[in-house]
Parts: sequence; structure tokens; C-alpha cells
Amino acid sequence: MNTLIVRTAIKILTPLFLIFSVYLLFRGHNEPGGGFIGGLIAAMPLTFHAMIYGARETKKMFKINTMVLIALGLLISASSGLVSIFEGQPFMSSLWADFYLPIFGKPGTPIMFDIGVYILVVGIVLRITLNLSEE
Amino acid sequence: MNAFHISLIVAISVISICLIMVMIRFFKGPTLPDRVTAFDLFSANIIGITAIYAVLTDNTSVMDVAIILSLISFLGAMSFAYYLNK
Amino acid sequence: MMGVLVILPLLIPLFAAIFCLLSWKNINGQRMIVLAGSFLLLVGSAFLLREVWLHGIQVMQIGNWPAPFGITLVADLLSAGLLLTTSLLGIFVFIFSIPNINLERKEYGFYPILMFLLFGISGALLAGDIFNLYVWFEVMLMSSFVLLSLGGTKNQLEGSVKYLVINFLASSIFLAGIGVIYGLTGSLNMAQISLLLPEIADKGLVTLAAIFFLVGFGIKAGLFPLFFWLPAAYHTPPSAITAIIGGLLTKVGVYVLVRFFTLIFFSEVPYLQPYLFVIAGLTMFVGVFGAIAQNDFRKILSFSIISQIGYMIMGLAIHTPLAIAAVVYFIIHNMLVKTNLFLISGVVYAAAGSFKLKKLGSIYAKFPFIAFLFIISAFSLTGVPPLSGFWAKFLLIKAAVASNYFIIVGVALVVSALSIIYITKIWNEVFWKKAPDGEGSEKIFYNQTSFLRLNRLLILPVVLLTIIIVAMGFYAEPFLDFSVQAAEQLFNRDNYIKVILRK
Amino acid sequence: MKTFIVHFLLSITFTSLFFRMVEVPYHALSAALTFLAAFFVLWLCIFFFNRSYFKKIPLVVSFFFYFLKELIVASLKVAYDIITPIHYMKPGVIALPLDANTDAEITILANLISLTPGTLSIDVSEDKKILYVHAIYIIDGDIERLKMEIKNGFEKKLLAITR
Amino acid sequence: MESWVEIVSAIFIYIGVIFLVISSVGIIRLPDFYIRMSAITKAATLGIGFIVTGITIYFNEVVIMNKSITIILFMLLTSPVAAHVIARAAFRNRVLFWEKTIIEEFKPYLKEHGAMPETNVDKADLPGKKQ
Amino acid sequence: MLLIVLIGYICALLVPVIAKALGRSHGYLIALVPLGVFVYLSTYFNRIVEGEVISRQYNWVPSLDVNFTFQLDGLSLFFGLLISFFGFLIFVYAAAYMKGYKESDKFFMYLLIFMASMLGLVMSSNLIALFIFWELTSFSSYLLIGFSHNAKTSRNAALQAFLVTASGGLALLAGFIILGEVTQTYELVEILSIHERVIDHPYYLAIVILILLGAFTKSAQFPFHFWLPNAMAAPTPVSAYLHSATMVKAGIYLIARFNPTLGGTEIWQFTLMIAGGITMLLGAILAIQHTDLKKILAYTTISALGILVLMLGAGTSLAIQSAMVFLLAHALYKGALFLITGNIDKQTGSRDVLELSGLYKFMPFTGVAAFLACFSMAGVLPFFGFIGKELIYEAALHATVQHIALLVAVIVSGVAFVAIAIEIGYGLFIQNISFSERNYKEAPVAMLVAPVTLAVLGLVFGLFAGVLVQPLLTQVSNVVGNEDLPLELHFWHGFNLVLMLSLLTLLLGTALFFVRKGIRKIPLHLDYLYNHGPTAWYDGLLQLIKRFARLQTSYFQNGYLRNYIAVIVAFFSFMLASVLWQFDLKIFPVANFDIDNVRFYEVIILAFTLVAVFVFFKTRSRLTSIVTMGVVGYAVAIIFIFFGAPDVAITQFLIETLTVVLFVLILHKLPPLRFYPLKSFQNGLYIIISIGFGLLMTSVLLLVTEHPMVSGLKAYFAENTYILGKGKNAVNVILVDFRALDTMGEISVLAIAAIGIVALLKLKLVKGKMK
Amino acid sequence: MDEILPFVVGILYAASLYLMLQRNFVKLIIGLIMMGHSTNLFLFSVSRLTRGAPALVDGDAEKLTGIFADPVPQALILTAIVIGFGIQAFAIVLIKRNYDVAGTDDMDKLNTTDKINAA
Repeated sequence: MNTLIVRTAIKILTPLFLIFSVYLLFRGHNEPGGGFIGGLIAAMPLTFHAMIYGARETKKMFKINTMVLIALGLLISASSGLVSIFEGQPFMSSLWADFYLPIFGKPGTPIMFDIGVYILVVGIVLRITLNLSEE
Repeated sequence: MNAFHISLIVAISVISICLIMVMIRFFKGPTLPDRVTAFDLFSANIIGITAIYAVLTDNTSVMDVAIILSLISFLGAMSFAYYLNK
Repeated sequence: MMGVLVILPLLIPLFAAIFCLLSWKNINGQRMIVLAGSFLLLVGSAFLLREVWLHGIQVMQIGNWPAPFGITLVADLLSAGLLLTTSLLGIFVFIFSIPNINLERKEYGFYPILMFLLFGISGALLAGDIFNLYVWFEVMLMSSFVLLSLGGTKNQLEGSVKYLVINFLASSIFLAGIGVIYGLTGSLNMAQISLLLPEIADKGLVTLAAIFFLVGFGIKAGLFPLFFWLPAAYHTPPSAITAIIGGLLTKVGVYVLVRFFTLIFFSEVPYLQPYLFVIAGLTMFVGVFGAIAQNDFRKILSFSIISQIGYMIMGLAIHTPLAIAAVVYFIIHNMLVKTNLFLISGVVYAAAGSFKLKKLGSIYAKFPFIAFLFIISAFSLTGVPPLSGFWAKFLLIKAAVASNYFIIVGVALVVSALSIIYITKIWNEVFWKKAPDGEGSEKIFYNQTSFLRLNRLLILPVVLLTIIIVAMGFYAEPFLDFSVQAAEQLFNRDNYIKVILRK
Repeated sequence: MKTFIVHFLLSITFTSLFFRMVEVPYHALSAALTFLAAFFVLWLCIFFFNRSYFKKIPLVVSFFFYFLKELIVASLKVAYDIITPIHYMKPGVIALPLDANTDAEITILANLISLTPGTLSIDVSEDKKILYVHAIYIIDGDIERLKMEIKNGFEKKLLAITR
Repeated sequence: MESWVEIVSAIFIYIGVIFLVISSVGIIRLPDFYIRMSAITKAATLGIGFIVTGITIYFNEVVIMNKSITIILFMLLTSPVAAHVIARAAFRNRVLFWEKTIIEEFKPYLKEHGAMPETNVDKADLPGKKQ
Repeated sequence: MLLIVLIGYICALLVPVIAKALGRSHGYLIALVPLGVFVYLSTYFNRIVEGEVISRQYNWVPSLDVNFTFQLDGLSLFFGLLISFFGFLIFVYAAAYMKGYKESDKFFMYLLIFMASMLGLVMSSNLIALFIFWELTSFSSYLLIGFSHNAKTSRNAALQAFLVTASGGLALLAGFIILGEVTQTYELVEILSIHERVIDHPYYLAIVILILLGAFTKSAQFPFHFWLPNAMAAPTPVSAYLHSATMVKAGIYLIARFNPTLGGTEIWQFTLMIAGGITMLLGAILAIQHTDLKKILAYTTISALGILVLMLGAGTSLAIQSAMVFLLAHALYKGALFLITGNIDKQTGSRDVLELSGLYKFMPFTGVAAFLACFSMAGVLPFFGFIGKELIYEAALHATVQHIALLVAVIVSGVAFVAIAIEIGYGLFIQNISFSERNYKEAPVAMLVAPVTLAVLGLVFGLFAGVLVQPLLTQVSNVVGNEDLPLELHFWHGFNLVLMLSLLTLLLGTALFFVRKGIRKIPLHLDYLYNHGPTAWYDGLLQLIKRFARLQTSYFQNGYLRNYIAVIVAFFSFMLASVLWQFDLKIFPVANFDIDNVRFYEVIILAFTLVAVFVFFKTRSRLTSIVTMGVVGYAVAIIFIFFGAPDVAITQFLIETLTVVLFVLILHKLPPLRFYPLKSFQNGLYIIISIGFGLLMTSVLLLVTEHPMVSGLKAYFAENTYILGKGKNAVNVILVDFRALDTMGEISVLAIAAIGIVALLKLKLVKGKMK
Repeated sequence: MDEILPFVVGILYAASLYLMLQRNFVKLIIGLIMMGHSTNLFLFSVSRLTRGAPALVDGDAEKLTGIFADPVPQALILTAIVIGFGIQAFAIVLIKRNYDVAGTDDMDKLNTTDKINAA
């Protein structure tokens, strides 16, 4: 497994996957994709990175603390619902900004929610696979 | 439904028949790498089906499935290889 | 801030869990967070109950989407009452867990998962949407899987496998049931479904759907031919975990059965009634016989859960407001008592170092206070008056007699009598019997005072729970009144639908 | 090479954004023009800093077409063999001595070889000197000829680009 | 056929399909694993490339073009790596070469890695046999 | 009035505190509680005797009509006085008796609880409240019988007594509830006023049987008598208090209390008479057979209880009066005798009549008390026992039915009583069969007060029956008989048939005493009866329950997960099938099968899935299974693509790949896929269950899709996905906006799973400790 | 297709159940996963199938019109798949740990805790 070709390939592929996953995340609201799918795509190369280079190496390289990722993801998702409570509306009512950002689209709490999902999924998949490949 | 669509349906059907052939290899084996290869080809065929299906239904969003499939189909092979090396 | 109280029981444990995850390495910090969280949860659910009591059913439309389209959270008397009970148990079990759960387990996330469990239970109690209910159930189950297997001892793992597989099966059936309901009505909102289902001409289809839910939740509740996972798993983890899982989860299953068969499958009950009666009777019998056969403190209690579930199903089968009131009272009583008994088993373990009846003994002589605590809960369980169990059984039997179901009354009474056997078995073997010599004896504290002083946090929740149980028996009127009101609210379907759908 | 890929991707992104944001009716020709324009601008940026880049573009293009030709020819060869009942193939494993020495070069070369039907790079030796290639058509068992073909074809052209 | 776009795209798609068919037939017919590996998966890649190109021509939209390029790019990047990895894993697991294969140059390497396959085909399932 | 009941409980809770403060002699202080109650109750004496009925109602659970309704009439006061007075004496006695015991504070606690419950029982006139006190007496007696909890026999006896009485109690509860449903009230007074309606009601029989079951178990009537002798494992004060004077009389009280309401019918009378008669004779016979003093007394108690039931069953006012008089007489002498037994036991360490003799020399005061009690028991002239017996004979003579048989039966038991009285009075204390040099001491004063008082009272009441006892007992029998009849008690009625019968009884009894050794041998043959009697039934039943429990538990809870799954699914399939059958649903509605609607490639994909499924069963390689699993997952994903669900398909692909990765990461640590064979029968069964399950799911699916569906949700989301949800992908908008809470839960599940998986992998405790 | 898919679902259910009834750990897990697939397909087809038209709003339109697949069951299935994945992942690791501890992959060996006189 640990051959030169694979190692080099995974180095090239990892950023590609990551970029692509972010792209999937942001366009999820309008076309197939979304936080969950994006998160999985982002976690996949890191998983293989860990399988090839070893989990320790991967953690060091990408500076990942999976637990923080999980907590952060949950926090962002849950907080996106809280925003509307402070506005006096029921939990998780969607609030949208009145301007567009390029690529990003229209910012709003559902997008924030999706970002939370993305981060969380990355955290979860990595937490599972990194620990498994450490075994 | 015009001739183009019919030809597309024929194309999908042909690829489906390819799937059957892949399945035969999958059945026969005899070794595990053979099966993994079959699996690889299987996903390639699925990408093909998906892509043609996008044209058939005039629906571009199905293409996204093909993209992601093309991205991840090799991961299966990678993980099996990982296993075989262990 | 309309109805923000409804969401609080969800948000508080969720955020507590998140903060616990953020302070992953800091066990003391986690403890403070959970303490605050469970206390806030208690306060929040108390206020929610007050609100529901004063102003009727409380509704929150998540995301401000109108009722049948978005997700609805509903708090009626039943769910608010159970929520309060849950949060009460949550804080007690938390206190108990401080000394009971060892540090290693805490380092691997006991606290956040406890919070997630409460999160799931709160959600399941408040859900007004069948798919949402499924999600909460999964949150609850996943947490319980983790809690059960936390620590990874051989028994735990073995129990967890059975627990997981069978509950996954249950979830699958439940999910398929959701599919059937959606396929029939095109809706997921309970109120809407309750409105649409009677319009379906083919009653057989609706009954089919009802079967999916009956079996799906029957597994989770532990009905007769579906309970096997329960005794296989509940006796394996540490006591605090057994207490919270054993005390709560099956009752949530029963809660959902009650909710479904009063709200959605109201008109299917006559058809299912004979089945329900048979199931109820057999559940009681099998449970009580199982408990009699076992030789382990917690296994006996696990089987007795099944037996008690039988009573609740009996009430469901009778299906009159009085019977449902009995079920409501029974659920609350059983949650408290069963949790307390499991906690006491943990105290006994702390004192004598075993759960095996053979290895235990002399607790009565050495720790009369523990014995006193036990006997109140235990005999409350068997229904010795005027403790809380008596009122539950009394109401049930009264309801059954009022509807002329005499056979099930007979069964219930015989099972009640039989339940004395297993409770006295524990009492005889653990408390009265002279302790056998030999192994495990090094753990025994010879002095009650020193034991109590060293294990204050173990005893405190048990004492408080016992006080509540005693109060529930001696001061039963408000509880009974509450149950009756809750049952009436459950039977007043039109009001429920009106409040939710705003029609 | 790296810069080229980055520029290529950037240009594509720009093209797609351009057509999405600006309400211009899409046409293949205009898309190609936009792409080229974007590429040109990027290239202009780099032009003043690195001259070899400019020279390499024709190399890259020709390499691309060479590769395509190889791909199709080999494919047809294999296809013919598959469809006809008799196997004409003469498989074997060859040890290809490498001139390429960076990881990226070796990887790209190996992948290109793998991508061509009929050849498959199995492994690189530990010292990165030898690439083992499994080939189907070793004509008359002449291993050296095949080696030379690969070395003069893929490797040479590739190294011309990367160095 | 309404327009030349449809005709052209259909042609491309069919070329692609034919490549897929060839590889599928090949996976059944070819004698050993390595040959299949070298011959087949690449043909599939090519086939998909053609199909996707045909689709791009049909839709004639930039979005689709992007998607097609992405697919082709990903295929080009991933499939050789996969093929390499599987092949390497295969000989390490003593999947045998076809009897006519010339492996003279490979033998020292195989010996070095303790994976010296015989030349006739063994039908046994690998992992099962390994233990 | 609530206070009278409550004070017992309150004091019970205070006992441990008092015990700590006072040390060993706390028993005397506690004895003040019953004394106080006695004094307080006595203040009502005059009012009650005049026929007044005092009642108080304290609301408890008014919504269920369960309240503390206390009613003090003749019957209640009689029992109340009895209980409190005995309580006082017993407490004093026990204070001395229990000195050596470690847990004496608990003893007093339980005893107080018992006393309070008993008081509550006799004073409640609300059925449910009465039941509650009823069960509390059972409960406290359980704790008291098992007081010497280290001994297995005493634990078993406690369980037996509790099981029998509590089961009876449950029957009683059912009876009460049915009665309550019939009359729509739980207030005895109100029930009494409409008792005709009860008697005519179809449920009358059930009510009578259930209530009598309760009473019989408590009062140790045949066939539930067996627990009483075993309960003698309790300390002697308990036996004296509970098992002779008070608790066992609770059943009698219940029958007496319900006599006006339910009585007067043939069912009522015959049930009581038959049960009472058998119990009486059985008790008498068994009493002679035994040599353990406490057992003897227990059996005579049973016999006496039989007489009481019999008399209550006879139903004439005379019979009722006689029963009440005898009840008092019996309580006095039996209490005394039990306490005397306790003294003997304590001082000599033995209770066997064959071993003991000539005790008068050592324990004169005990002896005197014993003589007095025995005279009363034997029914010798001026003693109160005599009056009781006289009345019984008279009642039997004047009974409406079967008076000859009644009379004979009563006389037989009377004879046995005489014999036993002589046995105790003469055999133990005077007859001197010296086995060895013995030196016993007289019991301490505190232990003498109670027996002597009781024994003397037996004499005093006999002498001054008309003055001391008559007024209250008149009221009592009036309450029970529900009519006003004067009761006249004299010890001298003149020479009449009854006196003759009494004399005859005495003579026969004396004769029996002399031939008792011979008779003791005879009942050995009764062992057969005993071994196969109710005791054996109880033991057998308990064993059967235990064995059955083990059997069924190891059958159902057999540890095999596959069996669990099979049973669960079989049950589910059965329920589905029964619904399909009952509602006559067509299982495969394929009438409008539209072949045009099927695409070739779709069929191939599906066929593909099935082929993959069958690879599972064929393969022996774990990796092949995993690959196949991937194939199935991909095929399912293609179906999602075909039917317009790209998001789902993508997710499915990704999850499938991830699952494969997970599998692969741990798979190499698992052994190769071994095939564990199943028994062919089991295998066949599993195949049938699986296929049945599959078929049923298919038919459900077909049935449901046959049904037309209009989804309001679909239309709404079509409208609003973009306008309100600001997104074009409806699925994603639903996930993150319309139903975001689901997603919230879903990601929580994932987070929990991740934590759990890591904990599983990393945390490996062995038996709760880190290895 | 509406007529064929139910049979496939049924066969998948039957197969997954039969796998779960086997004694081997791995088969049990695969059975679990297949049961998840079956349920998802059940949910998918019970809410009616629509060929080839995802619930996506077209470029300029504001509403979904014409024939399109019901997005609700899709959302439900997505959630169910993810939850199922969580449980399956946990199950896989659980089984592995069980193998570590028990030293066997035979489900029948995991019956000690249910024994009445378990150690």
C-alpha cells in the first residue's frame, strides 16, 4: 500500500477532494450536495491519508482534533437554530441576509446549519477511521 | 420520444448487459483481486449508465452522481488493496 | 417568545452535551456542565408542566413552518409529566454516577452521552411528527448502545450486541411503518394523520400500519415475544447506566404506544384488543416467571420491568380514560421505582461487591438504612399499599372491572402475588440472609455510618427518590388527578388536532 | 507543470462563473474563447517571471495528443484481441529503468503507462530506479524494444515538460 | 434525428458504450488477472470519457462541460492509481500469472518480496487460504 | 381519630431514635403508645355502649373515593380496645423478652406499625382504606415473622405467611373493587344501605368468594391454615399478639363487618360453615398430634378460628353473640398461653411438651397464670371461657340448619381443647417426670405482668361478665347482626342441656388427655394427609412455580440471538398475516400489472441485486461478502438515481464506500468466514420465517401502493422550496430548513456513534477496572 | 417498476433476515446493513415512484411544476441512511470488540449472560 505512486497520488488528490467537498457544500442548497455529502467527501482522502501514512502523521499534518470538530459542528448547527429564538421566532426559523456573496450564495441560517453538518461529519468520519487505523 | 431517446435507452440496456457480464466475473472469481476488478468495472459501468440517464431524462443534476462516483469508486479498490496488503 | 418552553428540554441537554464535548479532557468541567444542564432541564420541564397545566397543550412549530409541513413539538400533560420525571431521574442518576462510574468511563464520554440520552428522550416525548419521533428514538437508542457498551467488559459487549441488533430490527420495522403511514396519508404530522386515517375506507390497511407500530414499539417497550434484548443487556453495565436505561427507555416505548393508540390508531384498538390482552397477560407472566427464575439482583429487576410493562399494556388494551390514566400513573411510578431499585442495587454493590444473590447477604443487619430504602421501593413495586405501586394497580384493576374484563384482572392479580416471590427472593437473599464467607468480603464495609459517610453521593439520590416514591403513594391525589387529566387530554383528540393544526 | 494545472483549473472556474453570473447565452465557441482569454491573462501574469512556461505549452499540447493517440491505438489493439476468438497477446513483465527521479515525475509516468490499455505499472523499486511494467503485447518476446518505446515515448516527452 | 448535435453526441456515446462493452467482454474472456487489469479498466475509462463528451455536446452548456471535465479528470487521476494498487496487492498475494507470461525480469523482485508465484492458475480463494 | 392510627406510624418512625437515646429499656417507653390509645378509646366507651356511632372522614384521594373514613361503632371499639390493650401488654412483655436481641428497635418498630395498621383496619369504613391497612398488617407480619432472619426456616415461614395473606389480600382487593363498581361507592355505610342490590347482583357470588378468600387466608381457614403454625417461627410476643389475638382475628372481623352487607344468603352461610367446620376439626386433631407447645397453640388457634367462622356462618343472632364472646375469651386465654410459652421457652430453652414437666416448682407465677388460662380454655365453670363455650353450644343447638352435626363438631373441638388445657396446665407444670437435675428460674416481672393479667382477666370477666363485658358485646353483636338484640351473659344458667354438654366435654377431654399418647401415635398415620394436604400443595406449587419459571426462562431467554430475532420476526409476520386474513386483503394485487411501465435496464439492475444477494449465501470469503455488499448498495443507489433521487443516491454511494472502508479497516482482525452449521430443522424454520417475512413485506408494499395517495407535503414543498426556503434543491431544503430538527437529531446520532466507537476501541475494562 | 420493486424489497428483506439468523458475526452485520437497504427501498417505493425527475427547481422557475419525485421520502431516507450508518458503524466495531474478547466469531457462543446461573 505504501508505495511511491499511491503516496504521491494521495497528496495530489487530497486538496482536490477538499476543494470539491467545499464546492458541494455550498451548492447543496440548489443542486445535489450539501453538508453531509460534502463532509463525507472531505473526510475520505484524509481517511486514506491516514491509512497510508498512519493516523499520527495525518493528525499532525492537518492539525486535526476530531473531538473539537465534532463539538464545533454540533455547536454551529445548534446555534444556527438559536439565532431565530433571539429574534423571537420559533427554534430553527430560517433567517436570510438580503445580499448575495459570490460562489457562497445567499447567507442564511440554513447555510450555517449545513456548514455545521459539514464540519461535524468530517470530525466524525475522521474520528472513527483514524482511531480504527491506529489499531 | 424520438429516435435519439430510443438509442439512449438501447445504450443503457447494453451497458446493463455489460453489468451482467461483470457479474459473471464477480461470481467466477477465482481470486479476490478479480472480484475487486469486477467491482471497479462495475462502478465504471454505473457511471456510464448514470451519465446516459442524465441525457435520457434531460436532467443535468444526475451528472453530479457520476462525478462523485468517479471520485470515490477508486476508494473501494484502495481499501481492498489495503486489506490485501495487511 | 411563544412556546419557547417547549424547546428548552431539547436545547438544554443538547448544549450541555456540546459543551461537554468541547471540554473533552476536563472531567471536572464536564461534571459542572452536566450538573448545571440537568438542573436547568429539571427547572425547564417543571415550568413546561406548569404551563401545560395552566394553559393546555403547548406547541412549537420548528422553523415557523405551519403545522403539517414542518416539524411540530407538542407538550401535553402526558409528555410534560414524563419529561419532568425524566429530568428528575436524570439529575438523580447524574449524582449517583459521580462516584458510581469510574474515571475511565468518564474520560471516554459518559457525561456527554448521558446528556444526549436525555436529549433523545426529551425529543421522543415532545415529538409531534412520526419521523421526528424516529429520529429521537435513534438518538436515544444510540446513546443507550454507547452507554451499555461503555467500558467494554465481556458481558457488556455481549449484551450490547443483542440489544443493538434487536433494536435495529425494531427501528427498521418502525421506519417501514412510517413509510406505510406516509404512503396512505401523505403526511407525517401526528395530528394530521389522526385526521386523515379515519377517512381511509380500507380499514385493513390502517390496521396493517398499526401492526408495524405495535411491533416496532413493542420491541422497544419489551412486550412478550419481543423483549429478549432487555434481560440480555440491562444487567451488564454499571448501575447508574442500568438505572437510567432500565428506568426510562422501555417506558418511552410504552409512552409512544399510548400516544399512537389514543391519537392515531384510535379506531383500530377494538380489533387489536384481544391481541393486546393476550400480549399483556403473557408479558406479565413471562416477566414475573423470568424474575423468579433469576439469581442476580439486576436480572431479577430486568425481568420485573417486563412484567410491569405487561400491566401498562393491559391498561392500553382496556383503553378507557380511566385505564389510560392508570397507565400514565403506572409509567411515572415505574420510572421512579425501577430507577431507584437499580440505584439501590448499585449501592448494595458498593457495599458488598456483587450482584449475585449467592454472594450477597447480611445487608439488613449491617446496613439497615439501605434495607429500609430498598424495602420501600421494592414493595412499592409489588403494589403494597399505600405505596405508589398500589395506586397504579388499583386504578388498573378498577378500570378493568369497570369494563368487565375479568380474566385480565385475574391474571394481573395472580402476577401481583407472584411478584411477591421475586421481591422477597431479593429481600431474603440479599438483605436477610447471612452473608456467605469468602470472596468479595474485602469490599464489605463493616460499619453503616462509615459507609454512608463515604458514599454520600450514592445514597443521596436514592433517599430523594424514595421520598418522592413515598410521597407519590401517601399524597397520591395530585398525581392521580394529573394522570386522570392527562388521560382525558389524550382522549380529547379533537382538541389536540385543533391546537396543532390551528383549525 | 504544476502552474499549468493550476492555471487550467482557474480558467475553467472563471469560465463557469462568468457564464453563471453574466447573463450571456452560452455557446461552445464563446466558452472556449472565454477560457482562452482567462488562460491568456493568467499566462501573461506569469510570462514576465518565467519564460520556459511559454515554451512548454506546445509541448504539453502535443503530449496530450500523443497520449490520446496512444490510448486509442492501444485500445483498438486490445479490443480487437478481445473480440476475436484467438488471443494474440504475449504478456510479460518488464523492468523499466527510470530516468525520471522526482516522485511526481515517477507517479505521472507510472499513471500514464497504466492509463494506456495494454500496459500496467505494477511497482516501483525501493530505490526509485526501476519501474516494473506489465505489458500485454511484447512482440516476439523483444522486451528491450518495448522498453525503448516507452522510454522514447512517454518518458522523454514528459521529462521535456517537467524539466 | 433532429439535429446534428444529437447525431454527433449519439455517435460519441455509442463509441463510449462500445468501449464499455469491450471491457466487459474482456473481463470474461481474458486469461489472467493482470492481463484483464491492463486491458480492461482503462478501456472503461476511455468509454466513460467518450460518453461524457457526447453528453457535453448534447447539452451544450457550460455547467455540463464543467461536470464532464471533472468526471474525466477524476477518472484520469484515480483509475491508474487504483489499477496499480490492485495489481500490486494481487502479486503480493500470489495471484498467479498466465502461463505464457514472461516474468524473467520480475523474478528477482518477487523473490525479494517473498511472493513467487507458480505459473499455473490456482483457483483457491486467497484470503481464506492464507490463514 | 386519624391521630390514633397515625400515632402508631409516627412513633414507629421515631423508634430508632428513641432506641438510641434510651438504650435497652426503650420498649417500656414505647408501651405507652398502646396504653395511650387504649385510654383514649376507653373514653368513647360510654357513648358507644349507648349505641352511638362516631364517624370522621379525612379526605385522602377523593377523586377515587378513597378516603380515611373512620367509624367507631361497637365492633370497632371492641376490636380497638382489644388491640390496644393487648398491644400494651405485649409491648411490656416484649420489652423484657427482646432484651437479648440485637435488632430490638426494629422489632418494636414493626410491632407498632402492625398495631397501628390493625387499628386502622378495624376503624376504617372505607373499603380501600380498609384494604390498605389490611395489607399493611400482612406486610408488617412478614417483617415480624422473619425477624430472626438468619434462619432459613423463619425466612421461609415469613414468605409463606406473606404470600398466602397477601394473595388473599389481592383477592380481597378485587372483591372490593367489584363491590365498588356494583355500588358505585367505597363507603361501607352507603353500601350497607343498598345491600339488597348487592345481593341480587350477578356479581354477588364473585364478590363473596373474593372477600371470603381474603378473610380465610388471613384467619387461617382451611385450606389456607398451614401458614399459621409455620409462622410460629416468629418471636413469641409476635405469636401471642398477631397469631392469636389480633391479626388472625382480622379475617373474623372482616366477616363480621360484612355480615350485614353480604350475609344472610345461603352461599354466605354454607361457605362459612363448611370452611369453619373443617378448620375447626382439623385444628383440633392436629393440635393433639403435636408436641411443640407453640405448634399446639397454633393449631388450637386455628380450631378456635374455625369455631368463630362457623358461628358467624350459622348466622343466628345467638350464634353471632356466641362468636363474639368466644372471640374475647379465646384472645384472653390464648394470649396468656402464648406468653407463658414464651416464658418457658426463654427460661428452659425448650418448647416440647414431652421434655418439660414440673415447672411449677421453678416458675410459680407463670404456673398460676397457666392454670387460670387453662381453666378458661377448658371452659371450667366461673371462667370466661366457660361462658363462651356455653353460648356456642347453645347457638349450635338452636342453629337453623344442621344443628346436630354442628353440635357434634363443636363438642369434638371442645374435647380437644380440654385435653390440651390439661396437657399444659397439668402436664407441664404439675406432673413431675424428672429427666435430670434441672434448675430453672422464674421469668422477670415484666414478662409476668402480661400473662398474669390476661389469665386473671379470664377469671374476672367470667365472674363479672354481665357488668364488664355485656354492654360492649351487645353493641358488637348488634352491629354484626344488624339488629337490636339484648345479650345476657351469666356464668350460671342453671342445669340444662348445655351444662350437661359442657360437663361431658370436660370428661371426654380428661379421658383424651390420658390416652393422648396412644392418640399421638394414630395421627402419625395422618402424616399422609398432612404431607399431601395444603402445606404440600403450597410447597408443591412454589416448587412448581420455581421450576416452571426456570424452564420457561431458559426456554425463552436462551441466549441465542438468532432465536430471539426469529421469534420476533415470526410474531410480526403472524400479526401482519392475521390482519391480512381477517380483513380479507388481496395479498398480491397484480391485476393492473403494466408491462410497458417496466424498463429493461431497471429489471437488469434489480436482477443484479438479487444475484448479489445470492452470492452471500454461496461465498466463504469475508471480503467477497463485503464486495457483494458494496454491489448491493450500489445497485440500490442506482434505483435511487432512476427514480429521481440524486441526493439519496450520492449519499448511498458515499456511505456504502465508507462502510466498506470501515469493514476493511477491521476485517483483517477477524478470522476467515467460517461457516457454522445450523440444525437442518432450524435452518428450514429460519428459511420459512425469512421467506414469509419477505412475502408479507412485499404484499404490504403492494397493498399500500394500490391505495391512492395525495401528499399535501409534496405540493407544499413544490410551492415553497424556492420562495420560502430560498433553495432549489427541495430535498436539501427539507433537510436543512423544513425538517432541520431531524437533521439535528441525525447528526447527534452520528456524534454519539463516533464517541461510542472510540470508547469501544480504546476503553477496555475488565470487570469494571482498568486492566 | 412499481410492480417489480416490491418483490425485490421482499427478497432483500428475506435475505437480510436469513443472514441475520446465521451464526457468524460478519453475516449478522451484513444482514443488518442489508436490512437497512431494504427498509430504505421500502420507504422509497411505498411513497410512490416517479421516474427520472428529481425535485429540483429549474433554473429560472420559482416553483416545482409538472412531474417530479416526492422530496419528502427522499429526505426521510437520507436521514435514515445516515442514522443507519451510525448504527452500522457502531455495530461493526462492536462485533470486532466482541471477537477480541470472546475469541470466536460464532454468535452462539455469546449466550453466557443470559444463562440463569451465569458466572
